[in-house]
Formats: sequence, structure tokens, C-alpha cells
Amino acid sequence: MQDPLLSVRDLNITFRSEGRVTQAVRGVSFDLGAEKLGIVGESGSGKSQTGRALMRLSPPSAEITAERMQFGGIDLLRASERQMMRIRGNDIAMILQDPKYSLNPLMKVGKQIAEAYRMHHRVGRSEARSRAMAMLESVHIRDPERVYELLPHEVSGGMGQRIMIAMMLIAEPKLIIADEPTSALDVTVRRQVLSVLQELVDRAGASLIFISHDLNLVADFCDRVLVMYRGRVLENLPAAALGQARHPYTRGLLDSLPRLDHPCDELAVPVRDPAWLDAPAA
Amino acid sequence: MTTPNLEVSQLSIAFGQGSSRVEVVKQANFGIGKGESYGLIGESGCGKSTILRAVAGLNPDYEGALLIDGFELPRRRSKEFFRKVQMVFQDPYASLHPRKMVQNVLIEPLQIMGLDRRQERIDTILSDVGLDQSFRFRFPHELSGGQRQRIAIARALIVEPELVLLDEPTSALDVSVQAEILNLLNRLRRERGLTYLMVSHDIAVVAHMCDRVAIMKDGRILEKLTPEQLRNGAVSEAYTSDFLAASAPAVVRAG
Amino acid sequence: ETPANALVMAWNIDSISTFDPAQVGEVVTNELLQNTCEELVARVPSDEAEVRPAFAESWDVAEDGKTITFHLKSGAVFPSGNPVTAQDTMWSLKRVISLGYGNAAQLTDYGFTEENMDERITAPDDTTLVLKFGDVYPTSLLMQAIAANRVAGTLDSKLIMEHEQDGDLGNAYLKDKTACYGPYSLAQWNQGQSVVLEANETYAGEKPKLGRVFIRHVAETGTQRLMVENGDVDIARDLTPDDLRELEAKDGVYVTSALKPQLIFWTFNAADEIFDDPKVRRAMKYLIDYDALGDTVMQYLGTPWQSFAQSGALGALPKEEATPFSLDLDKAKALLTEAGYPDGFEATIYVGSLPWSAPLGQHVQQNAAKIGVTFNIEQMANAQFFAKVRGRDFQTGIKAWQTGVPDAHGNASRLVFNPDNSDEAKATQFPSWRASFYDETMNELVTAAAVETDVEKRKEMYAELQKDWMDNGEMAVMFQTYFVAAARDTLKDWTWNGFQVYYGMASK
Amino acid sequence: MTDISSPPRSGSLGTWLRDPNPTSPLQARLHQSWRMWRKLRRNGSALLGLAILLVIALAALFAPLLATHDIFAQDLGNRLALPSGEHWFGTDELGRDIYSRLLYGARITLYIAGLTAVISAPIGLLVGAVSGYFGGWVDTVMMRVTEIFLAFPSLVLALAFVSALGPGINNAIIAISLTAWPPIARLARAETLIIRRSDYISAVRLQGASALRIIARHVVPMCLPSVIARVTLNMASIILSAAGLGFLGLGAQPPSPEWGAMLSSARQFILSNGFVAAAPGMAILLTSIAFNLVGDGLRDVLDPRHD
Amino acid sequence: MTKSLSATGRGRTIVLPRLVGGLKTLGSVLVTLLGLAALTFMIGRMLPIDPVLAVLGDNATQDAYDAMAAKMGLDQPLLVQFADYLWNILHFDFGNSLLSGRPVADEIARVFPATMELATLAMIIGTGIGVPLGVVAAVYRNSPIDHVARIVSLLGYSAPNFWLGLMGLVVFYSVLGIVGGPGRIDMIYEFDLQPVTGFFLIDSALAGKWDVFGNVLSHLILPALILALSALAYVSRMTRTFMIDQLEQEYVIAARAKGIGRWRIVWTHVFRNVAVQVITVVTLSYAFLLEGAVLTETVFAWPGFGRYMTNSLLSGDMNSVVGCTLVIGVIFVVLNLFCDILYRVIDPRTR
Ligand SMILES: Nc1ncnc2c1ncn2[C@@H]1O[C@H](COP(=O)(O)OP(=O)(O)OP(=O)(O)O)[C@@H](O)[C@H]1O
Ligand SMILES: Nc1ncnc2c1ncn2[C@@H]1O[C@H](COP(=O)(O)OP(=O)(O)OP(=O)(O)O)[C@@H](O)[C@H]1O
Ligand SMILES: [Mg+2]
Ligand SMILES: [Mg+2]
Repeated sequence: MQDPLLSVRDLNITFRSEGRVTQAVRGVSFDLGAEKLGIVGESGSGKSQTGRALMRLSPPSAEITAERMQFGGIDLLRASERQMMRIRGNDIAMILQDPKYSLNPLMKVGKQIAEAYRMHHRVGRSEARSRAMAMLESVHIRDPERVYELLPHEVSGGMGQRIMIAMMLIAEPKLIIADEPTSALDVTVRRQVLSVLQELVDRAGASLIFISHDLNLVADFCDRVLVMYRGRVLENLPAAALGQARHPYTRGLLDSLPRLDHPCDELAVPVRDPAWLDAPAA
Repeated sequence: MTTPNLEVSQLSIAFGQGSSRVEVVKQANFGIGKGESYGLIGESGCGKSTILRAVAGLNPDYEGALLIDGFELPRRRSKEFFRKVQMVFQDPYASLHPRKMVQNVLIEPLQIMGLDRRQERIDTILSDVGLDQSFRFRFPHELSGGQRQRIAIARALIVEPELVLLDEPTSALDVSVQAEILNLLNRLRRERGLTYLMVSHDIAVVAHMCDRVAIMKDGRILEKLTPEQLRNGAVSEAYTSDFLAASAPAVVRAG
Repeated sequence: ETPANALVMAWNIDSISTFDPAQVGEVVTNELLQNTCEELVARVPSDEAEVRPAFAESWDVAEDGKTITFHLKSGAVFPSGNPVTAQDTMWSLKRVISLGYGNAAQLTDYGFTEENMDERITAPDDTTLVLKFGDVYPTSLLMQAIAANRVAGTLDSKLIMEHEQDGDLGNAYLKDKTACYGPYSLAQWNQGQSVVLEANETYAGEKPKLGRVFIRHVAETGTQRLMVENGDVDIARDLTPDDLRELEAKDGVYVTSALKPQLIFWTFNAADEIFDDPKVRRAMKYLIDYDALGDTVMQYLGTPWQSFAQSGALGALPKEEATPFSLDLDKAKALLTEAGYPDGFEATIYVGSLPWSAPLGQHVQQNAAKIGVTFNIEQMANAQFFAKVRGRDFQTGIKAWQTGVPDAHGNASRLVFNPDNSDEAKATQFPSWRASFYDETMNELVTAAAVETDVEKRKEMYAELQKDWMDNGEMAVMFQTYFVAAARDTLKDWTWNGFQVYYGMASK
Repeated sequence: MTDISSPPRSGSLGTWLRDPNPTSPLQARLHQSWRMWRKLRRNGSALLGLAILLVIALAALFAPLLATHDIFAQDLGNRLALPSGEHWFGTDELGRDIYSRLLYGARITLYIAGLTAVISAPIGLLVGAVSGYFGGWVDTVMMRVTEIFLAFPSLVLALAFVSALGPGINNAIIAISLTAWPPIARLARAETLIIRRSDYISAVRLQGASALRIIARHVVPMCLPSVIARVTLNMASIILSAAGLGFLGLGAQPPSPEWGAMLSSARQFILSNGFVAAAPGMAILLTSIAFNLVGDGLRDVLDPRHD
Repeated sequence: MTKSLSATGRGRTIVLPRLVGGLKTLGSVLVTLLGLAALTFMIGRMLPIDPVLAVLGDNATQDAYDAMAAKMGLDQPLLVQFADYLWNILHFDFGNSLLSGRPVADEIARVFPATMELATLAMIIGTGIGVPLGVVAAVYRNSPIDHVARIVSLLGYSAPNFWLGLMGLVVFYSVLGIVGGPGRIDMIYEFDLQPVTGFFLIDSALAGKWDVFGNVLSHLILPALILALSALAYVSRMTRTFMIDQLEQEYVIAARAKGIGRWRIVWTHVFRNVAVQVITVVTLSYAFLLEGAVLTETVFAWPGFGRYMTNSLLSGDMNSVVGCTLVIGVIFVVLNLFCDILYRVIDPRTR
């Protein structure tokens, strides 16, 4: 394997507030090439915090340490805020979970997309507008002229998520972090959004970090999967091999899903073992 | 079939006035027998929650009739109604008052209904939903999402209702917690002989939980199916099969 | 800096409500009217008890002493261009009686009534005015009480009657206008904002030196001080003692004052069980530290005075005799014990909202506490306070009273004399009635003194009356007050006495 | 002798308090308060405010011990004296000791400010919550009434009180309260409009709770933090308007050492003897700032959103 | 034919509800104002302050008193007086001031512009400084900047206005001599200015008299600054609160993830979302300023609305007081309405 695009070693995120110390992420390490990496795990396992730390968007109360957090030639840990501003959106983009809260409610969605482009490219309004229009089309929005003028509350969830994607990908970043981009959507829309995402990644050859707690989805969509539990990576395995996962935690998560093809009376509930935290990193 | 516990007939619900009026539920008909678990499924915004809220009386402006045990419900629901029918909301983070201790959350319905043996009932219901007594004096922000949802379920069940309305009770929770809650709901139904009307957009969940399922689209009930029909893909509407296809699992389990 | 040909004044002029001489009852408008309406006679600036010719060039008193004939200026012209005649003056005087406002008393007190006025007030020709009286009054008293009073200004009857509404004799018209023969006339009045007077071209008397008088309403005393310090006004009229003391020490500003016929007193309602007893009332007079207050709270504002006849009035006692009381708690205590209150009592003091009201109230309150008497102070808006006092609805109150006459009769007729003490009489304009004070002997003495033409005899009668009243009267007079103002050095010849302010004499 | 009600030793009391798994409602409440206290403790400015308030409250409480002079004793010969060893803050226009008067004045001033807050906040809260909760014509009517009160000149109301109920501090408090509640009502209404849409309100409605119960037990506690912050913001103006009514016979009457009254009677000496106004002025300022800091802190602590 | 029918039908469905809604609003506003007038009138007539004495003075005889009371219509039964009053109000006749005898409407038209000019400038300054201050404090929450901003604004809010006013006069007028001092204008100019609008700044500008304009401004600036200080305090505090709420929203993170700089986010994204609330606060404090800062007006000898109303009240001039109350009522109602409409315009979610 050639030099990975992103290389993370021993990432730790600690929250200190009110004298309480919360270790949200413990010693996470991974490399990312031109691939789609899924991060799964139950709620609170540190998926989002890992993703946000990469963009340096952690809350001010977070304390981030890492041996290495290298993106291309840039040391993300030590980059200045100014440098980060240039990186964000331009080199690394982040798609957030819920379009309802992640779009500015008072700004036309088209303008929000165009703004993202103008932040990184010295272009005029009309140029940015036509770019945004093209981007809307590429996320399969049928009537971009009309949608451009809409406000976030006037678009449906699926459309909103596609707008988010358009907004985040318009600057053609090299790395996309998608934090549960589809969990607010229902199944039919989810498929559409994922295929749009797939298309764009393929076209730009970007890497993708896909955060979700839906193992089925990740297995289907990603190339590789990190399984996280309480801030720790328990397993790092190819998505296709998820069915053969060894770790009891991963198995537990898989079993807890109700399935159409396997009716059962009682769903399995994963058992958790604190000892997993001390096991050597995967 | 005996008289259904809940019968919904020609239910139509609209919001807004004049030109901005939209009908979000259109002539829905269905009935739920005693002890049955009935599922409503459909994409976001198709009117599932609206039906539940109408049944619960949170939405008094509806047309059509709602009958419980064969009697039409008055528009203003009485206390007796709330002893029979309770509801669990989708978001456990929003459905508990941030400033009320678990104990107070649970004691309030008892006070309102004038039920006796309050501490005893709380003890029982807490252990029924799988929480120990130490949770009694906690505040919501000291609880995890799954624990909150258990409290919400306990609150609904403490007055011993017959019919429980479940509005996506697990969609805000992650899969492992979802399993716990679904198991809990199933167990309680068995033990108490409850009737469920459950809303979800996850076909697998509904198929797992319900005896009968209605598929909704744009405020209309498209078709009514059994879980077996869902599993076998024996559906008549194209929309339903799209839905099914999208829900197919990707992970093929070894062994 | 102020304009060279204008007099600029900072003054609290909130109280102006009308310019009708028949109706005006307070100090500010009175002063303005004095400078817009020339009276029959004017007080001599240096001696307010003396009068000199004004609109009346001369006058003579008939043999029987009951008729006064005024010989008026001829050829005078109103600002409107109408000629001024004796008929105008006559009309103005009768008008006061007909309208029947408070000022009518200036005439009715001397026997004029609506019925007899046509016969008693006459103008045989354009320059002659004749007043006939039923009794013989001292001429000096009549000159002061009537001829030098604002009721004797000459109004432009023709102009006014053109604007009469519903038989109001121009009362509505004169709300915000002057239509008088006099040195200035009102150019502009904005309530609570400003008053502008302009010199009259047609005025035949001594021409005002400053063509315009500009009064800016400034309610805050501190602001007034800053304005006069800064030279934005020539004179500031409502300064506090402490500001005056500091200003006096400063360059460029001087303090000027004139003793005025106003008394500050603590009045007791004799209808109240406690204060019915003259001993109690007398005891209260020993609770006041007149001198200490005069040197501090009332510095510049007033001088200790205890009699109803103000200093400077004909018949007033000399200072030593007019101030027999001083702070003496033992005497007060003894008097109260005699009156049957060895352990004191509890009562209320009403005070208004003037700057000195509350301090004076607290002063007596504190001294009273030392002999076991509890006073509760209740402060209220002046208009509210007046209503209570006029309604006899009080126990005690601290108030002021001003007379228009530099003659003991002025106050004797109000503070001592009580025409009828019954509630029904509603003699509300008599402070004596308000305090339910009625003394047959004193009443008689007041009436007799008013018609006594022998000056010395009169003075004796008043001396007797004052002594009796100070011992037994319904009020403890504390101070006689000053007009006081701080003026810029550039303002020269500011001339005033207790009764009159002469804008026209001021110069720059 | 044993005293069963005596609390456990401080060590065990501490652990009992800190126990995150309380076993009784009391312990739970105390634990909650303890956590709030810890939150408050980290809030420097709130703590400063609390300290100031404490000092003022103690000064009020121990005024008789701390005062150096009789607060009514006049000394005309030594009026408007500058601060000195004898009179720490100088003397007023009648020669009374300002320092001692300030101490005693704290009692009345705190009483006025406190009671006004205690009266106006519930009225505002109730009107706002009811109006916001019911909406519709109830809302229209109540908001119109609120508007009337907002526009109603407070002096008219104050005067009406003097005539109807007579003078006195308590009537002043009522009069001020009656003009102080509308802004609170508007605030509470705005909050209620959001709260009433939340699931937990739907949930209690499904328990069969009456509107009254919902408002009193569920809506009001949620509005409380911002209402507290709003009320504390008003403290200075409450004290000053109480003084403003003094000359109408409402509020503290002379010779009461109420701060607002002291300040307004010192008004005429501001230029000549500024310190006479400085002492009560600073006292009011400090109290107001302290109330505000505490109010802000309390809002942060009480507001679950900032957990 | 059918086309036109459907068009009118559509028109009716849209226009009619709006019309009805508008009429309803207007109706309730009128009822509010009438209620306000009624309440003020009734309470006012029961006040212990006697307007007759305010006009006649303390010395009047009882006859004169009775005559005056009759002239003022005070001898009628209260209800009759009230009915008369209402009847007049409905004809837009607010009666004459008992004190000055001039029409109340004229009086108010004279004093109101003075206050409005002052309040408007104060509000412009207060908002101009208060809003950015609140925004900065929110962005740097709990930092020294935040604390300083809070304390400064608290000082402004808690310091007695008359004290600030007098001290301001001492420093800037007496000692430094850089402002015009009490009153609206120097006496020399007072006659130069023909009141057209009553706003001296506008009047002098219209007349092209820039020296007068400068003089008016020099008089206006200090009281405006003092009033601005307390408005500023309130506005900045509330802005801070609103901003803190919004800064915690998810879309702020999203905007940062796009690579937008902090201040650009603050002004183009976050601030727009608090604008409505801020405007509500600003209009409310503007309304309170218009109600008249009595003490500030007193200190600055400002012939304004607040002083006029207070003075009328203390003289028992109830016609003026009710007139003033109605003006305040209208101000509140109009500003409220304005906020509501603005809310709908700015925030499309409420439509
Ligand atoms: N601001 C914060 N202060 C303190 N702890 C925090 C903060 N934000 C997150 N945490 C903690 O960090 C841990 C990881 O949170 P994170 O949001 O990464 O979880 P997640 O895996 O994304 O969960 P979910 O699936 O619910 O989104 C959690 O235990 C959470 O409580
Ligand atoms: N109070 C309301 N006023 C106006 N429209 C409403 C209201 N409540 C719901 N709606 C609309 O009614 C439609 C159905 O809403 P509902 O909440 O029943 O959908 P749902 O099927 O439960 O969707 P989800 O899966 O997102 O919860 C939506 O389009 C929604 O916008
Ligand atoms: Mg997450
Ligand atoms: Mg729903």
C-alpha cells in the first residue's frame, strides 16, 4: 500500500467538565487510503468525536492528543486555525446527520451551497450559482432552479440530505466524513442518498469515512469497517467479512437487529465486557 | 372476531386553513383486536404519527370515528380513556420532563388517576421494565436513551392501560438498545395482554413486533399485510415491494 | 453666552396654567403679570410698603375717606393698537369680581360685590377711575391690597371681548395670552418648556432696558446651577442653599435675595382632639430649632419668623418680639403634661413635595420623639396635599402661605380671622378655617384693626393680636422666606423686593 | 443524649450527598442541589454576586450591631460632613450618619426589592404560561390585558393605590409589582409557546392531567430560569421606582433610611456634596449587579439545556 | 367564464381570510385602546389629586372652586363624565388640557417629537453598540471580554439616570464644554427655527441651517448617550443570550465544516437567526424610551413627553394623562404589530 491519505495513531479525546473526566475516544489508530471506511458502534462509542477531531471541530472542552494525525502533507493536530479553514470543506468535508438542523434555516439552500464553493474559489456570484446548480443536478435533484430558491424547511428530509451532500462536496474534497448521513431518513430515501454519495465518491476518487450504527448498511456500502466500543476500536475488518466477525461485540450488534428473513421471538442483546477495553488495539 | 379493541373508521385529518389546508390522513380504516399488535408503516411524513395523536386525543380536529370497545370516543378525552389508552413517544430525550425525577414522573399518573398503593406500583413497574430501584431518584439527564425510553414505557404502563400507542419507540436508539426495548415490549404484551398500535418506518421492526401491518403512503393506507406476507414478499402494491427491497439486509451471517 | 439684549432666566415654571389676572394665584405667573400688566400704582423697589404712581399718575382720597379717585395716564395704547381708557381699567376690576376666582377676594374683602360694583367702580371719563368703599380703610392698605395688586391691571377689553366664549369674559382667551397695558407682553408660552416676553413698543412708561425676556423651564436645581455657572442663563431662580453657598464663593456669579411675604408654618387642626388644646399647639412651637434650621436647611431660603405679620409689613413686630419661641424640650414637655399628655401622643404630619418639606418634617419629628411624641410623616404631591388641607382632612401639616399685601391685615384676615367655623361655610380660602381655628376676640380685633385709620393705634392692635395668636394660634410659623437667585455678573440692576420683580430695570 | 435527627458526620454526609444513586427523594433532591451548587461554584461571577448579596444580607441582619450611630439622630451643626473617622460615609442633610443609615436601609430595600420580585414574578409567570399554553382567544385577551398594563402609566397606578389603600411601603410594593409583571409575562409566554409543543407536555396530557396541573407543574418550572434572570435584571429599577414613588407618600416615608429614598433626597446635593448620593447610589448599584450576576448564574444552573 | 370564476374563487380564499384576520387584529387593537382609556380615565378620576386646585391654586374660595369644577365637567357623575369622554374620543377629540386649556392633541404633538428625537438617537446609539457588544460577548463567552461587557452593561443599566445625567453635564458641559447643555437648542437659535416636524434635527436640516443643526445635535447628544447606555445594557444582554442559544446549533458546525471563518459565520449565519428576537427587544426598549425617561428629561430640561405626562398627572390633569396613555398604548400596539409582521417576513418558518 502506498502512503495513506489519512493516518491516525493513538487518538485520544478527553472531556473535562465539572471535574468529571470523560474519555470519549481511547487510542484510536487507522489508515485510510482511497476507500470507504465505515465506523460502527453503539451510541456514545466515540464515532462522531473521532470524525469531528479530524476536522478540528471538537467542542472547546475537548482535549485531543494523538501520536499522529496526518492528512496528506498536513499535520492536522498542529495546523493553525487559518490552515484548518482552508482545509475544511476544501480538502476534508463533513456531512452531518440531520439536514433539518444542519442547514441554516433562514438561508436559501442554493445560496448555502454556493457559499461553500465561494469560500474556496475566487469566483463571482453567478459562477458560484451555476456551480451549485450543477451540483444539485449531480445529486439527482430534478428541478434545481426551483430548489435553489427554497428554504431548508421547505425541502423534505431526503432532499435536504442530498442538498447537504451537494454543499459539502461542491469543493471536491479529498476526504469526506459522513456522520450518520442517512439515519434520519426512511429506507427508500436512504437508498437514493447512498447511491448519490457513491456516485460522487467514484467520480472524484475521494476517500470516505462513513459513520453509522447500522451494521447492515455499512457492510453493504463500505470497503472496510472499524467497530468501536466506548471509544476504542475493537475490530478493523473488510466490510465483506463482517458476517464472519469474530469479536463477540460485533456479533452481538449483528444479532440484535430484527430481520425479515429470520423471524424470532426474542432478539439477542449484546453483552458487554469491560475487559475489551484493555485488550490490545486491533 | 370479537369487537375490536380499537376501531378507526374513515379517519381524515387536515391541518391549516384556507389555501394552506393540507389533508395528511385520508380516510383511514382499520381495527385492532384485543391483545393484538398492529403496525403502521410508511415513509416519513405519510401521517403515521398523526393517526396516533388523533387516537390519543392530542389532535381533536379529525373527521371520521374512533371507537374503543365499540363506543365512539368523545372529542375531549376523559380520564377513563387515558386509563385504557396510553402512548409512548418517539424521542425519549424529548418526552421526559427535564426537571422531574423518575419517581415523580411515575407517581403523577397515579395521582391523577387516584390509584392507591403508589410506591408498590412504582416498584413493580420499574422491575417490569428492567430497572432497579436506584433509578427512582434519578433525573432524566442522568439516564441513557434506552433507560429513558424504559421510563417512558413505565409511565405509560403504570396505569395499566389496555391499548398502548407506540410512536417509533426505538428509532432514536441504537440497534443494541433497540433490541432491549423491543424485547421488553414483547414481554410486557405477553404478560399483560396488551394491545399495541405501533408506528415505525423500519419494516423489520414492524414485522418482528406485529401481528398485522398496514402500509401507508401520503396519508392513505395502501394495503394491509401479515408479517408472513411481508417476509415472503407477497405484496400487491409496487410501493410496498420497493420498501421491502430497500430494507433487505446486507450482512449474510456465517453459520 | 446669552444675547446682549435679552434677559435669560432658568426657572421652574411648571405651575403656569393661565395668564388671566383674575385667576392667577401663584408666584410665577404673578411675577410675569407684574411685568406685562401695569397696575394702577407700583411698589417702590427699595421699599415695598411704599407705592408710587404707575398707570395712575396721581390719586386723591375724598374727605370722608370712602372714595378714591385715580387720574390715569392719557394717550396710552395697548399692544393691539386699541387706546387705553379708564373704562378698560374699570372693566378689568369688575371682571375680577364677576369671574369670582380667588383673586376676587382682593376686592370683595373691601366690600365690593357683584351687586354693588357698577355703582362703586366707575369711570367718569377716559382718564379717571373712581372707587367707592363702604367703610373707611387705611389708604395705604387699599393702595397695597388693590391698586398695586394684579387685579388692578388694565386689560384690553375690546380685544378680549372679541374673543369671549360663552360669557367667560375672555377667561379662555387669556389662558395663554396677555392683553394688557404694560412694559412687556407674552410672545410665547409652551407649558413646561419656556416663556418669552417681548417689550411693548406702545408702552409709554419707562422703556425696558432688555427687549426680550426668555425663561427656560428647568426643574432640576443642579441643572440650573450648571447653566448659570456656564453663562447659558443670566439668572437662575430655584437653587438649593448648598448650591447657593458654593456659587456665592465663585467668580462671575453673585447671589441676590429679597425677603418675601411668604410664611412657612406647621399648622395644626383644632378639630383634632389633640390639637384642640392651645397648650399642645404651643408645646409644638418649642420643638423647632428655628436658628439652627435657619443656618442650615433654610439658609438663603428663609429667616426665622413666628408671627403672622411678615417682616416688612405695616404692623409687624420687630424681630425679637416676632420670634419668642426657641427649641426648648423641657417647656414643651411641661406644656404637654399640663395638657394631659405626659406620655406624649401619636399623630401625622402631612408634607408636600417642596425641597424643604421633608427636612422640616423630619426635624420636628425627631425633636418630638425626644419628648415621647410620635409623628408619622406622609409625603404627597402638592395638589393632593392642598386638597386634604382644604378639606380639613389632616392632623398637622407643613405648608406655606403668601400674602399680597405688605400690611399686617393681609395675613390677619386669613390666618387669624375665621368668618364661620362650620363645615358648611366652606371658607376654604382661610387657613384659619381649614385648621378649624376660631377665636371670637381675635376675629373682632382683626376687623377693628382693618378699619382703624390711626396708624399708631393700628400697629398697637396688631402687636396685641400677634402676641395672642403666637401663643394660641393654629399654627407654628417657622420662617419667612426669601426670593433668592444666582445671577451672572453681566446682569446688572436686577431689581426686586418681596412683592415685585422689575424685569424692565435689569440691564446688561 | 442522642439526637436522631442530627445529620451524619460531615464525611459521611458528604458521601451521602455525593452518592449518584440516591435512595430517597430527599437525598435525590439534595444531591441535585449539591450538583447545582458545584456548578454555581465554578461560575466565578455568580459566586461574586452571591458573596455581595450575602454581605448585604448580613449587614441588614446585624445592622444594630454594626451601626455606629442612631440612624434618626440629627445634628444640624454637622450636616453634609465629609466621610471621617467619626462618620465613615459622612452625614446627610440633617446630620445623620450615612453609614448607619445604609445598614438599616438594606433591610427595607431588600424587603422592597425581594417582595416585588416575589409578587410580580408569579403573576407574570402565570399570565404568560396560561396565555401561551391555551393560545387562541385566551391568549389574545390576556396579551391585550398585558399590553394595557405595559402602556399604563405606572404613576397613575401608584396614585390610585395611595387613594384606595393609603400610603405605605407595602402598597408601593403592590403598585410596583403591578407594573413590573407584563415584561415577565411576555417572556414566559414566549417560552411556553415552545414548551407546549414538546413531547413531555403531550405525555402528561395523556396522563389525563388537567391544564392547570400541566401549567403549574410542568410548564412553569421550565420558564423559571429565564424568568429569574429577567426579574433580577429589574432589581435596580425596582429600587429606584420605589424611591420615585416616595414623594407621593408611597414607599418609604421620611425618615426611613431606604436607599432609594436616601438617593432621591440626596439628589439636590449631588453637585455640592456628591458623596451624600454616592453611598446609597453605590449600594443600589452593587446590589443590582449582585442580583444580576446571581440571576445569570442561577439560570445557567437551572437550565437543563446547559447540562 | 369558468376561468374568471375560478380566479375570483381563488382570490377570495386568499384575500378573505387575510382581510378577516386584519379586521380582527384591528378590532382587538381598538378594544385594547378603549380598555386602556377606560381604565386610565376611571382610575384617574378617583385619584386624590384635585385638578381644580391645580388650576385655581390653594387660595381659591369655595365658590370659585365649585364654578371651576363645573366648568371642567367634574361635577357630573363619573359615568356621565366617562361616557362623554368616550364619545369625544371616538370623534378623535381628546379634550383640552385642564391645566393649559389647549387641546391635548396639540400639546402632545408639541412634546412628543422632542422625546421621539431623543429616544430615536438613543436607540440608534444603543443598538449600534449594544448589538455588536452582545454578539462579541456571546462569541467569547465566559472570557474576560464577556465579563467586561456584562459588567459595563450592568453598570449602565443599574446606575440612576439622573446621576449619570448630572455627572455627564458636569463633565461634558461644565468642565469640557463640548456639548450644548440643557434644553433642546441654544436660546439664540430658538427663534431661527420654524417647527415643521417638531424634530429639530430634521427641521434645521430642511431649512438648510447647518449651524442650527450642529447646535441641536450638541444638545441632543449627551442625553441621548445617557439613555443609550441603559438601552445598550439591555439590548446587549439579550443579544448575548439569543446568540449563545444559536451558536450551539448544529448548522454552525456545518458552516464551520464548509470552511467559513468564525466571524463570517457569526454575522451572515447566526446573527440573521437572532435578528427577529433582537428587533423585538430593541422595539420594546424603544417603546419604553418613548414612554419618556422622566428623570433624564428633568435633568436636561428637555420639554418632552415623559415630563409632560408626569406633570399632568401630578396636577390631576386627567385629560392630558389619558391622552398620553393612549399615545403610549398606540406605540406599544403598533410596535408589537410591527414585530409580529417582521417576524413573519424574516422567519419564513412561521408562515
Ligand atoms: N461536549 C461533550 N462533553 C462531554 N462529553 C461529551 C461531549 N460530547 C461527547 N461526549 C461524550 O463522548 C462520547 C462519544 O460521543 P460521540 O458523539 O462520539 O458518540 P457517537 O458514537 O457518535 O454516538 P451516537 O451514535 O449517539 O452519535 C460519549 O460518551 C459522549 O457522552
Ligand atoms: N400540527 C401540524 N400542523 C401542520 N402540519 C402538520 C402538523 N403535524 C403534522 N403535520 C404534517 O402532517 C404530515 C404527517 O405528519 P406525521 O408526523 O403524521 O408523519 P409521520 O408519518 O409520523 O412521519 P415521521 O416518520 O417523520 O414521524 C407531515 O407532512 C407534517 O408536516
Ligand atoms: Mg454521533
Ligand atoms: Mg412520526
